[in-house]
Amino acid sequence: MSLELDDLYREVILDHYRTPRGASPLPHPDVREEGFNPLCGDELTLELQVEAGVIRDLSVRSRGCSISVASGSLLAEALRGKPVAEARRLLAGFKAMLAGQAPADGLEMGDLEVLGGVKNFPVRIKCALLPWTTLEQALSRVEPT
Amino acid sequence: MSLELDDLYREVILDHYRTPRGASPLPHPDVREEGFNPLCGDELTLELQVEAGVIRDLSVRSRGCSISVASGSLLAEALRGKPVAEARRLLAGFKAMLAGQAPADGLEMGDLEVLGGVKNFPVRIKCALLPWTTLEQALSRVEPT
Amino acid sequence: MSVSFPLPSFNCRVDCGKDFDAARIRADFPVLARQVHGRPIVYLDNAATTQKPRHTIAALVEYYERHNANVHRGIHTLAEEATDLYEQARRCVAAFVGAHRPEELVFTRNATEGLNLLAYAWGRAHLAAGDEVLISEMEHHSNIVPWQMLAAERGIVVRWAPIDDEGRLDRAAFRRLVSPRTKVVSLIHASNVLGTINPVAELFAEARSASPGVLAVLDATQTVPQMPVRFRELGCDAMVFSGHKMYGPTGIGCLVLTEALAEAMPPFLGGGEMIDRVTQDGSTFARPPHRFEAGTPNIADAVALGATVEYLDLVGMDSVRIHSECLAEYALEQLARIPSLTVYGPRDPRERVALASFYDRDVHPHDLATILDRQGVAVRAGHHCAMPLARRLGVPATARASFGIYNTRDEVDLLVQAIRHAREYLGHVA
Amino acid sequence: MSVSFPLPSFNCRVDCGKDFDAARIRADFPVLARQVHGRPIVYLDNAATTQKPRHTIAALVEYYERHNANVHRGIHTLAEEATDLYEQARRCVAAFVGAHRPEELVFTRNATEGLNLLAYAWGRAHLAAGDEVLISEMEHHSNIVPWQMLAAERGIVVRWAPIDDEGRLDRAAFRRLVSPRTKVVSLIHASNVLGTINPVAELFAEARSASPGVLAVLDATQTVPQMPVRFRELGCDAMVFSGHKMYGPTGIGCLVLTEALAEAMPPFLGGGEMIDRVTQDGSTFARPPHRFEAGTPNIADAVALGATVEYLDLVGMDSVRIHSECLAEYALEQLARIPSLTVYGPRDPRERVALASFYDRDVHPHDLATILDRQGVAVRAGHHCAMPLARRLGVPATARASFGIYNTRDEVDLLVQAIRHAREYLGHVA
Ligand SMILES: Cc1ncc(COP(=O)(O)O)c(C=O)c1O
Ligand SMILES: Cc1ncc(COP(=O)(O)O)c(C=O)c1O
Repeated sequence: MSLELDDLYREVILDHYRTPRGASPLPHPDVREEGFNPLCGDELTLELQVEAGVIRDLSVRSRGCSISVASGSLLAEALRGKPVAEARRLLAGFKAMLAGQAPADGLEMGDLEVLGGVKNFPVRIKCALLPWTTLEQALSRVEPT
Repeated sequence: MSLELDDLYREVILDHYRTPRGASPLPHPDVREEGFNPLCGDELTLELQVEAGVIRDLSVRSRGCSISVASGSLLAEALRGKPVAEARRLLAGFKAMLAGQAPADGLEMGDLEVLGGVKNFPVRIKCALLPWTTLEQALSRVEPT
Repeated sequence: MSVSFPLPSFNCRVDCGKDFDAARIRADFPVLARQVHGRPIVYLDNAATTQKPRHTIAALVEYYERHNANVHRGIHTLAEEATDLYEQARRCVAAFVGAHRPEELVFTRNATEGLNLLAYAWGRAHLAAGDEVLISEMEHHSNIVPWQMLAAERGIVVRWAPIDDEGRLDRAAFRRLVSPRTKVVSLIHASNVLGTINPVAELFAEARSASPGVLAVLDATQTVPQMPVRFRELGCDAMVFSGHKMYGPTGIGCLVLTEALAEAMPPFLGGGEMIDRVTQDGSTFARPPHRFEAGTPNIADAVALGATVEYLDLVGMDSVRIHSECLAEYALEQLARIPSLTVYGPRDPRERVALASFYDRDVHPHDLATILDRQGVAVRAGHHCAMPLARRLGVPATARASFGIYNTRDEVDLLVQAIRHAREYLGHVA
Repeated sequence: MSVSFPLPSFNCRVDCGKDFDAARIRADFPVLARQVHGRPIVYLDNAATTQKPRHTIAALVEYYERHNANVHRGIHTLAEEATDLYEQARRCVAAFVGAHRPEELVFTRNATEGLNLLAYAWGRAHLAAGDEVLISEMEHHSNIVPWQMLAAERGIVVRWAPIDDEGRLDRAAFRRLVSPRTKVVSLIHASNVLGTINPVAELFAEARSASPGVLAVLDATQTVPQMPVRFRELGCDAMVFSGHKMYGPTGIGCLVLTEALAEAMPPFLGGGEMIDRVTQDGSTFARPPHRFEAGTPNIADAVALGATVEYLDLVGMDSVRIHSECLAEYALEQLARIPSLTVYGPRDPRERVALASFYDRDVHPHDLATILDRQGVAVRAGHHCAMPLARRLGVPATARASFGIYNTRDEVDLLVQAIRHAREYLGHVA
């Protein structure tokens, strides 16, 4: 099996796929957003609970491939407890990473970097992006920019 | 100029083109039919006066190319005074000639044979046929088969 | 004038135990020489689009290098040649699918345009609020969305004939659904997901006896490349298919119509070629098929589709069908050996075209497709433009291996091996 | 992935006195090596369809021999390559005609389909009885019949802006015709019969000031192959043209739309590729441009059109325009020397594309075309799909010589010589 494939299917990704984090519904979400990729059928439900500009809790429930599920799980892990502004920075950074661009100065992607290999699989980029574009929709409803 | 072209533009044809026969309107036509070739814009008006199964008089007024004008003129000349049944035989014979088929046994095409060369110019066959298909329409109105 | 395309001169040895001289056929398809990720390509995405034999490609080149001109109105030599080639292609393709007359065949861009043409031109002229269009749960989006759009505009009702758990149309339910309100019954001949070949002649007959004036429409996109299809024997008024799925070029498809239907149908697109006379006060229209071919047609691809069916005729559609049944049988057998897979559709290969959609309990179809691709194996993953069917099957997506005349049993083995590799790679028992 | 097509590497020497290195350009067009009736072909039917450079043909062959697959939904390598090539072609062609973004370009079959798409999708959503569509007396049938069909269905009114005796649009009459009732103004950029280039940016501005919400549509079919055309500088909302008239393949055309218009427009054809989600209860649609591209697109020909505009970019559309003006000027000059000819359209070559329609007092256009063909000269005779214009000119048909980038002044001489021969042959003074 080629090395590149290992770039895509990192052990961390497979682990998040098998046991997604943050996948339980929230009791009192402030916003619920459905994400859908018409090209392949991947779907997810993202819920946010936001207080005073901070994402208190969130949930991502995916029905999709390993990449979209892992991406949702990593998103949930990365953003819990983070200020909305920080979430927006990570969102921009994530998109830049998959477009093969340099991240904004000083931005730390942390665990999200394991999804960097997806950029070499153009048809799978949408899978990795789906939770993030859904988040973008959700944030624009909670707190319009 | 190639020989074949001379096959198309026989002297008789050019003569009929320059001075079409039977081109004056009839005072009391029994039927008037308009012919039109949408591919090229050729038009003609055909009038018949039919008595007791015989074409007493007819008129063909063409606005078109040499081939359609000459064909109309030759038609007028050939059918004046002929029984409708004979006109139908000539019509069938004319179509057969342009399709490169043998005429029905014993059918004499007379002067109409000068138009036989048109069969080597497929895109011009419609020009030669226009007066005849218009005649067909007209006959079907005078005397339905 | 007639142009001859170089044609192969082999006799197909059709024998279920052997591979239908696939080596010879493979040599006709240049793309099969390609490598993907360092492996020879195993192209199993034929239901999406097939590869093209060199005869088809050569016909395109010959057309453009020797005969190109606009058709129908030209007096000069090239225009005459182009017109002859175009109308000759119409005759070839019409004969190939069993139309009575060449005039019954309208060239479209693809199957989708053919169905839309019917929904727009016939539908808007003949359907009114409350009229019913009956389709099945296994339709492709192209046989769903045009009717839904008409429903939204005109208040007609789209009814869905359900399928049973084996992926066959539910005959009893179908019979209950047809009634005098049914004005259109539009059915897929073979499902591009299940592989099921529907008994359409019987279904159309049933529909007609319940509703004598019903318009019977057949989406033969998946059957024309896999078996002999005879328009006049299937009991339909109209039939559509796509050139690119039958080894022909992209951009050309066909709508076959009975003369009676064609005459009763107003035009769809307006413009050049389809008119009789145009004045400032209004226009009159040409007779079929030209009435339905507005503007400059896709001349080159029509000509190349003609060359393609000449090629298929030579291979022999009866042989193609045997080959397709054999591959279907072998693929079903081999895939069944992977216990984690659910394979959809009827078990009997005689009821199927040569494709298999499946779902692996452990490996999502997209992951499977990506990992297979790295081994040179091209399969499709997704809803295959049949979302209502995916919902019926209860899965968001499936993986699909679909076979063409150049595929072999060896390639089925490679597929199965690749699936096992993929499972292993992702940490599951192969 | 990017595929490179072999491209020529000459510098065009543009100079009105010379022939724009036509010899080099001619070598790129295989069909020009043909003989017709024993004579080298003099192809002067470019307004009907142009010939194709080997770059275009090579792009087709390369696509089918190396990259063919269905687009947009595939995960495997070929599907990814085909999608990239297709979307890359969209970017090339969009840039070539001055669209702001690739998404502004929708691939259609031809110009005719683009105009019908607007009349069906936009027209049926936004026009009501009494609304007016303003077109001109010099429109091609493709910009007449779709609006007439809509008029018959919806009671909108088609208004005709007249032309003057020199074959220019009558500006004063146009101004009188635009009013707040004018909901669409749809104009030909250059007439395929008169050659006249209309001052469309000014005309659209006038229409917009009389009717602020007017939809401005441009039929740029005859200008895109002859001069630089910049969508965003012409003041229109939508623009159509055909690939086959700009040295590209048959079966592919373009509809360019502003983002605002595209967003405001419901879909036209329904099926695969253009949907977002399909359920039994209804469907939602994709964003432009895919919303307007139902079914498998004409992938190969789109890719080849991309290669064609790369070729044209290399030749340079500024040079092409100079060449076209020079040929127009020379042809007008030379044809004027045959006293029996009436040549239509404005005298000034700067107001024209490179074509000339004419009527010989003594020789009917069909006869002329037949006799010219025997000398290898291909011209068109007829109404050129502009019957209302033919009626305005008072002739049932005209003959038309239309020039492309490979035509030369020598060929104009051959044309004139051939017309003189024809006159002589039919017994008239040459
Ligand atoms: C000005 C103009 N518009 C539209 C068309 C129609 O083009 P197509 O037949 O490729 O749709 C033509 C072709 O003759 C034309 O010259
Ligand atoms: C059964 C069926 N019908 C229709 C279509 C639509 O074909 P096209 O996209 O060529 O219009 C397809 C293609 O996937 C199909 O499989």
